[in-house]
Amino acid sequence: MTKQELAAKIKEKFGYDGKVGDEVELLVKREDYRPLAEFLKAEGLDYYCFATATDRKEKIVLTTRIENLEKQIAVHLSCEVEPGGKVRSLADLYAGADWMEREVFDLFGIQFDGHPDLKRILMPEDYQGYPLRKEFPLDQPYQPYR
Amino acid sequence: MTALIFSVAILAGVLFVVMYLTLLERKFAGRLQSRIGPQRVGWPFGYLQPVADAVKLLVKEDVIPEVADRKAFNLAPVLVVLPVLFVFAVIPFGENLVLADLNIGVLFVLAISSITLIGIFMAAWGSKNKYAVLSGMRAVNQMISYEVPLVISSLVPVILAESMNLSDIVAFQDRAWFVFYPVLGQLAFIVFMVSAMAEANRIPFDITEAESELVAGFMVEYSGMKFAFFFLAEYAHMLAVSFLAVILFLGGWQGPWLPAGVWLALKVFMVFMLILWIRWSLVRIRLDQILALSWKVLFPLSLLVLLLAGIWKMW
Amino acid sequence: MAFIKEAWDVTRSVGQSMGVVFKNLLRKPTTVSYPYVKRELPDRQRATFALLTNKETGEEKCTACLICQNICPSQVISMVKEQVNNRGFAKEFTLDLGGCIFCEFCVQACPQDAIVMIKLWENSEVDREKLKLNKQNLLDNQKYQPSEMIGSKIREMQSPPKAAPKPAEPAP
Amino acid sequence: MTNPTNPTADAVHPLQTQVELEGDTLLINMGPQHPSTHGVLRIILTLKGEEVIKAEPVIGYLHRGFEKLAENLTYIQIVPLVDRMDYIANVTNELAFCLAIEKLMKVEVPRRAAYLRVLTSELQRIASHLVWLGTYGLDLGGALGGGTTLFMYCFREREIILDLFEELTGARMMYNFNQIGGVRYQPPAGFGLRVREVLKKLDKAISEYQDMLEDNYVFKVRTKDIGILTPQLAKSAGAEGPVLRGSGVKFDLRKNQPYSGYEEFKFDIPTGQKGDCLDRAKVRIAEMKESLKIVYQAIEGLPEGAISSRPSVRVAAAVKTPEGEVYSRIESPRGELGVYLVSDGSAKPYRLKWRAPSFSNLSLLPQLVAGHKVADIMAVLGSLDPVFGEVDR
Repeated sequence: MTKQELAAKIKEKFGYDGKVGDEVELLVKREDYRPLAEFLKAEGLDYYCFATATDRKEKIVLTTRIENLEKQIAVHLSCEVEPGGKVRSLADLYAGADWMEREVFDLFGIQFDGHPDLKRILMPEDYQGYPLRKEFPLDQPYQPYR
Repeated sequence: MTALIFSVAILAGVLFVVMYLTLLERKFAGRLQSRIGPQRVGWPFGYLQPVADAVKLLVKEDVIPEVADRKAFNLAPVLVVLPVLFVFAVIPFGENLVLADLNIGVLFVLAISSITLIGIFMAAWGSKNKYAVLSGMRAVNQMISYEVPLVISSLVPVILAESMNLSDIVAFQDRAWFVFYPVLGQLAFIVFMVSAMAEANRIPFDITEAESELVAGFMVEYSGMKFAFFFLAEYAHMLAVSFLAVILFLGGWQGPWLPAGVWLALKVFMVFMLILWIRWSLVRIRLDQILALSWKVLFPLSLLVLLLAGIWKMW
Repeated sequence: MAFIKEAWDVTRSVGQSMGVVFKNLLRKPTTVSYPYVKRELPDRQRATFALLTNKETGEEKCTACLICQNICPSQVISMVKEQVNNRGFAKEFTLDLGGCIFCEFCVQACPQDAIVMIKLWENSEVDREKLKLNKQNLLDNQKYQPSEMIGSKIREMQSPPKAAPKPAEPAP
Repeated sequence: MTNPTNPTADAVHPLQTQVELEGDTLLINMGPQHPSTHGVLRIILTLKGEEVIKAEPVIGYLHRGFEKLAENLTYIQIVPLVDRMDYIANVTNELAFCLAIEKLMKVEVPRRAAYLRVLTSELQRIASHLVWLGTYGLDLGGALGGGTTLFMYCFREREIILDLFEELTGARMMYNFNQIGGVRYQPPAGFGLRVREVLKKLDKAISEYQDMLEDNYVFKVRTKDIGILTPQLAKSAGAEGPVLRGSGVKFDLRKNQPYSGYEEFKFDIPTGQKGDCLDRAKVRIAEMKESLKIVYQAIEGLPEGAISSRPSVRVAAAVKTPEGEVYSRIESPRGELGVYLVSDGSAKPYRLKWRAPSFSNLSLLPQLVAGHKVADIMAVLGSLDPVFGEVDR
């Protein structure tokens, strides 16, 4: 089973055509994010690499990379979420998702419902604001040390 | 009158020797680990290092945590140090060079040395610190379970020499040291050494003040003079153990060519270095493994050794 | 029987690790007593900085072209430029050693080879202000032995292959 | 328990209020300042006597906001910053970052630079595993005992490697050795001879550690069958590197997805069977031996020629990457170190995600430690070998 076959299977099952480069890149709607993840896990992609988000000003793109180590197949599953939106969590599918999604929540503010205990992981618990958002102000011009 | 002077001499001697034992250990450990060891104070060999340590500990502020139970907290170090010093009262340093020639010498030593356990637990419970309490529990577990093999294995010389008096035991060994008895001697010596090391909380049994888990065990809240007491107690306990090992198994001051005193010093030095050498080359084992070792291995072994001693005596 | 085997395994491994430790007892210790015995430094040592002066003409090499100020990742170099006859001079040149991450970009980027790293690494200070080396400190640092890596040497080392691949140093 | 001499003692101390001592469980706080948590990690432990019921690691004490910082620096200026992430294996961080940008810009790296990169990252792997071995001895043996002896030996060996790096780059830890398009320094004259000398010494030293540790009964008792990690849990948590290979999964980026000329080197991948601390330890020690082989092959076959395919950098914004996304990863001593780069065509990255292996390895700690004794927490934590510069970014 190679990348192309997987992309074809996803196309006829979900209707998204993934761009096959080094990895299969899929941009899906939010409600398909969870079913697709379950489908990929059934397909044998059991290695959870990482989850991160990119702030595209008006919406945040959440990207998760899931792989199968033996067959060298990797999928970049990304979906668009408006700032502060809610996404179904993958924490019960993959053990690694727990901390990664807490970090995305901590730095971007995306809510994950169904997550065991969603609280900040890197910043202090009572920190206001989400640092990695583009509009998060750098309070003064970048001076690391004076 | 002479007893008073003699006892003051012993006390001063022990304190002085213990101070320089710390230096010996740090230099020896340094060389084992291919580094030089303390040398900055007292330039070539760092011989002023113990003095520097003592002054530092004396000058340091003696902090008593507000939450602590003051009476237990203050009394604990005393209860840890004194028993160990009492042990030296009974040890014969020479032909009749002994402060108190008790005819129940071995029993006295074993009884006194188990009081340190009460002191340690008082320190742990008194400082009301979760780490200290955890380590206090461990200390109780370990020291009680190693008391039994220690007592039984130190009974062997008593049986062989038919007397509990330490000088008689040494006198009896002039022909052959107990350690050279065929199977009996070596086994008893090993059991005695292992359980004595566990008693003195030394690697690989130093589970009570395990830095990686419990920071500093029951000593965590102590500083200044009280901490110096614990430090002193540990080394004095090791010294007492090496003296005991020498007297019970290695024939005290008996020895062919050299004079008595030199033989005693040499043997104690060798046993002490053996303890250090083991300390700096082994990794610590877990509490449940320590207890398992004591009950499943050392205890049956010491019973076997007792049996052998009986047979040896009868035959 | 398993008990005997296990006991033998214990004694063998205890003896083995004590043997390894004893072997090291005989070897010479690797540590040296620092203040009296100094470690000799390799000739590319990256420690603190010095501003060089041209040996023949005796004036500073630095023409305040601000290249090093721009490339520095943590922006620790700041200078005031003044124009004297036809050449620029740095009236003030402060390098904040406290913020510097010793990445050697400034030495690599300086076209005049004016700034160089020197082999003095005992430059810890009690007061942070002294860490802000001003121009005079940097000029005084010239008395120390500079590191072999001056700007032009790094650039020549990194010249890409298409520029007449001249033979690099003899392979080791 | 009124205490006449100290009336305030029996007033409930604020510290004690949040202690739930219900029944026999004890809530203990193995705080950020703890001698053997490999950096700043706080574990909230619920103990039942010696038994650990629940361990909840709390991280973020060393969070320096690297990803926000990187969005304000140009690509060239990020390279020295990246050394500070996994401060025990520095050169592999730079390599991961430079490879990501070279992959995005399709820049070719001369063979000599590729070989030098392999040489330095393998030496760095040995140095990093030596630090792991030394601190693992400390975790098991305590600061005043056999553990320290092992620690001193490992650091004595590591000094020789650091001296090599100091000759090559001038710095001992923060090298700034790689740059986009190649490396920044040619090796000095006679560098190859000294590398071969160091390899011989290291080979002898590593076999000495194997006697002292691998089949040592006391070490085995502390690490056998402790913190068993099943391959399924390892994969689903995204663990990798020696932690993954310890559980028997044969996956090493240097073999499966070779980068920077690794396909030209002959070496094999050690894997464990059971996935307990002992297997992870054996895998790391065997990996050190393999790295020695790679370094030897790298120094033997070091090709001639230039070391960088781009002219030396003079201006901060010299490197501009085309629009697009890239994910490139390398095999750092702790596992798969990935750089997910989103660039908008300017000289500064739009979004840089640093996929740290220690972050995923550490997330396994609660599952591995539950049910073990207090002393085993240190054994398991040491076998996961987290570095907190990388976990907290």
